[in-house]
Amino acid sequence: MMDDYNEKVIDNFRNPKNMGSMDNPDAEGEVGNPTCGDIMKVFLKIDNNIIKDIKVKTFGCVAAIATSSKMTELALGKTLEEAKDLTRDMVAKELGGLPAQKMHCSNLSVEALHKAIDNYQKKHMTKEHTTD
Amino acid sequence: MMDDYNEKVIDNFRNPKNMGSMDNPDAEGEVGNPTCGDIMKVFLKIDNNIIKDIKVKTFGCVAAIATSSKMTELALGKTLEEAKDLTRDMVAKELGGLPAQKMHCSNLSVEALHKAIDNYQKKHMTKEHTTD
Amino acid sequence: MKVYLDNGATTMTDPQVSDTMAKYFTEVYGNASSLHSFGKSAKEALDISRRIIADSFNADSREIIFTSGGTESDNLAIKGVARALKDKGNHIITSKIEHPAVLNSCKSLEKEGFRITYLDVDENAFIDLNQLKESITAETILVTLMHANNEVGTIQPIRRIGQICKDNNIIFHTDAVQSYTKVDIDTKKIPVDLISISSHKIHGPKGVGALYIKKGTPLTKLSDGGSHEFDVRAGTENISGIVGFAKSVDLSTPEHIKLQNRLKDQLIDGIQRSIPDTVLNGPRDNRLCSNINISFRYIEGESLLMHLDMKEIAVSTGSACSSKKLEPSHVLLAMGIRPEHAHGSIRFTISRFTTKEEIDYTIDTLKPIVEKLRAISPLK
Amino acid sequence: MKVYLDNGATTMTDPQVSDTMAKYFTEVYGNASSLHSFGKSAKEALDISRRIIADSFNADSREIIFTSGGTESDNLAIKGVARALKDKGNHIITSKIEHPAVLNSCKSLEKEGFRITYLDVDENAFIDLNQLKESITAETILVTLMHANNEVGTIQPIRRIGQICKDNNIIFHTDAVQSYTKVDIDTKKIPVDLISISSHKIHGPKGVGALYIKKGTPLTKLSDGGSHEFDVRAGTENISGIVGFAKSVDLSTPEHIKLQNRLKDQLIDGIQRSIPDTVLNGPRDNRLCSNINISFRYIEGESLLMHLDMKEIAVSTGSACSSKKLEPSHVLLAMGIRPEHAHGSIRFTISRFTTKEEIDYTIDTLKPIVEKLRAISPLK
Ligand SMILES: Cc1ncc(COP(=O)(O)O)c(C=O)c1O
Ligand SMILES: Cc1ncc(COP(=O)(O)O)c(C=O)c1O
Repeated sequence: MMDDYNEKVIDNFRNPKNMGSMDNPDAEGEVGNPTCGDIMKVFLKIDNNIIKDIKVKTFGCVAAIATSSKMTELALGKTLEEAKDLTRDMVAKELGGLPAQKMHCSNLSVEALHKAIDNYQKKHMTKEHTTD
Repeated sequence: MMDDYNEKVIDNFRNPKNMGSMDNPDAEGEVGNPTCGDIMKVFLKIDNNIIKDIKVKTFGCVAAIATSSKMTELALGKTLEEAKDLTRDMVAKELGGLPAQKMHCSNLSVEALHKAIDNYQKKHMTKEHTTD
Repeated sequence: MKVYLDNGATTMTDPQVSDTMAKYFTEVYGNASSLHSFGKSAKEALDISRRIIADSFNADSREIIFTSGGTESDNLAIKGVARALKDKGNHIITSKIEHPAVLNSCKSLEKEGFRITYLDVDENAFIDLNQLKESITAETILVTLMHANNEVGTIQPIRRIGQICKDNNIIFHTDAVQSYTKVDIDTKKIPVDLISISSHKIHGPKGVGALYIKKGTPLTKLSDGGSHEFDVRAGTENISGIVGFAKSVDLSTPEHIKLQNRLKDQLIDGIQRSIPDTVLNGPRDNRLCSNINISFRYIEGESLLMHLDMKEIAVSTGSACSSKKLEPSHVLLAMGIRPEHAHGSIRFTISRFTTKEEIDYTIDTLKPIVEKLRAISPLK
Repeated sequence: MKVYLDNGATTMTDPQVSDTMAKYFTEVYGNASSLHSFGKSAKEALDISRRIIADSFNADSREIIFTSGGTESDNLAIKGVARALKDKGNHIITSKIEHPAVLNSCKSLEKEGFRITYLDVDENAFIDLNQLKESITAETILVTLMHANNEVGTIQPIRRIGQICKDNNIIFHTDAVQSYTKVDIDTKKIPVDLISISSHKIHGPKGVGALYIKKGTPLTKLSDGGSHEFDVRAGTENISGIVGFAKSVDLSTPEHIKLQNRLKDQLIDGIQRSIPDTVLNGPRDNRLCSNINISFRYIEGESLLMHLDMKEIAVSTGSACSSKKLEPSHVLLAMGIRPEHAHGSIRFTISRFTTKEEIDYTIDTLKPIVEKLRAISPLK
């Protein structure tokens, strides 16, 4: 059992990658709510079914920020289908593990990513329909 | 409330007076029992209704020994009637007080003195009767 | 610069305190119950320490019981009185902002059949004296309300609380763990029956506390064993710890309170001047000299805390993320503070060792961190 | 020469222990629950200390809970298990020679509706395994029997006791406060569920103890509050004390036991050779290396103790006069020792700091004192 953050988590928290907003994203996805204390919003640039750029804005604890950052690194360059296969556990594993109580509440960024992709695919399908 | 022995009690315990046995006492008196842990035996030499000599043997704690010693000092030279007026409280007071829990169990030497006097007076009365 | 601003959690043991304790480890090490001189010396040290604590409450020595800390004092007071008076009534009044030692003692008494009223507090964490009065029933046996709150420093009007309890013939316990040596309680003037205090909050050693128990207060023992501490609390007395506790009381002076009040104002004003969207949680007046609690909007407390830690500034937070229960501070919620603001709360607790320079450094360090975290926040 | 022979009551804190503790007062003073680096350092020290104690029992770290001492450990174990299992049964087995922390915990459970069997002991204070077996009923939920007795040093056969409990699916608690570091308990080999220990009996600081709780043992908390110590014991951890406790465990070696056994034999033989009418209370074998208990016939213990004290020798006595209850030692009485002999009992408890010269001095000093007291005794 692990009670504390490991070095890798702290490192990712200290120097998070791809944090912030994005001008004219192709898609956005948000999860969480202020009450529980973790909110992540993901922005994507998608080109030819591939994630060309990704940014995340995170309100949350050390784990929330570290997992957000790690998620962006894992997602960048992947196809949408590959990105949809990413899981919380994969993010946690890449970080060398998370304290038990942080696994479920703060490790939500993958969900935000999936939401963004869903939003993109819905919009895209709608577009296809209308231009059809 | 006093929990500890005062200096006077300790002094009297350290250098008790009139302790030990006596050859051919005119009277003896014993109180206490081994179970409760305090036994005092008083020996008297009586001349002309006056306590001319007194000794005490004591099995017991610091308070038992200190009060035994102090009792002998108070009794010596007194008439039998005066000696019978001695009380536990007078002994305790002369010693500057005793811890509460020691007042009743270990401060028995006055009783031994009174018993010795009683024994003496009974014997004496019996003698008077028989010689009558 | 290492800046310790978590004195509400625990304090550095004053070097003068640990120096004083040294002798009681290797020289005066007897058991205070022993009859020999080693025991007598220990007993003397115990008696003197008890007198120092008693004096601080204008109380009698026999009204002070040493314990292992504030938690034990709270448990002993609350469960001890409740169990002693269970034939008289089964109702206890407390508040929603008490320390877990009080709240969970009450919860555990609920399982034993007691009924507990948890008083509300206003936006500054003050209880409502009318609600207190209205909550009292014929069954009420105990009121337990803290003197000063550990999270936001609110000082309750315990004189008036005590008077209400006295008028209704109800025992009044106050958890004064945070206020002790900072706000006086004269037991001859304030009607209070039990007071919990803890050594490690006032630069004494950890693992020692005390309970003031007004003469005649009915109390059932919590820990059985020998007849130590006037037969109220069993266990070989922790002489070195107790001596250290008393020394820490001796060392506290009114000047320390003035100093802390100045530093408190400096920190509150400094933050509010240099960082927008910050809110002081709790009152500005009737607040502990040592407590500053501020919500930094749009960011989460644990992250802020960890960034400050990297700059060697130690603080605490009311954020859910820092608690195992994953709920924000029950105190902030009871005050009606919105969860997202509770998440962004940071508690700075100063001490007599805190300096003006440390406060300056803290304000300067906070600004860029808050900006950085806000820049990545979806709320801003 | 100052001779401290009351190590059964408490011990000198080893100077190496107090030196080790120093840092945890003024440097590593954080609260182990805090998230910042001050808290982390404290937590590390706590973890390391826990591992040291766990290793001494060949146990897992999570099976060790720190408390404020042996008394609290006993209360937590006994009341904690009884209350957790009260729906399963209401019968507890203990013995007549337990420490008051155990006996009075049982007495207090009697008031809660539990039924207690107090096992007899033989003339050397050993319990009878057959009586134990026969006492077990379908209602029996807990057996609590001490490892080594504090007054006469008798070491009970806990392996066989534990096996009987295990065979009957009953939880077994042992108070090992006196035996800890002197008689090993390997929890992988001896079936025992809870073990109470105390720091101040082994040259650690006062005010710290621990309880070994085998994984899975049901236990209700005694003190409510924060979720410290795996949510079994609330209260800010006494880091300096805990570090000191662990250090005292680290410092104890098998050589100390051999040394003490030699000194024990020297004292027993020396007294019996030079002073007539003396009786060793308790067994000669299966006896703690540190304990010598001798009755000096015809004299009373407190008086002998005080005379020894004037010669700077510290001992204790089983005499009624030394107890507030004014009854002789319940242990000696349970062993069938006549009250007048119990009154004259003196306990000499040695430590690794005791020297041969101190034992010689003690024997030489005893002789004239005993003679003097016997000369004024009406029993001789
Ligand atoms: C208000 C209050 N009560 C009780 C306690 C518990 O005290 P201790 O840590 O000494 O058990 C604390 C501190 O943790 C506190 O702040
Ligand atoms: C056998 C035994 N159990 C329990 C205790 C109580 O331990 P503590 O003094 O640490 O509370 C003692 C010592 O007093 C003891 O000798």
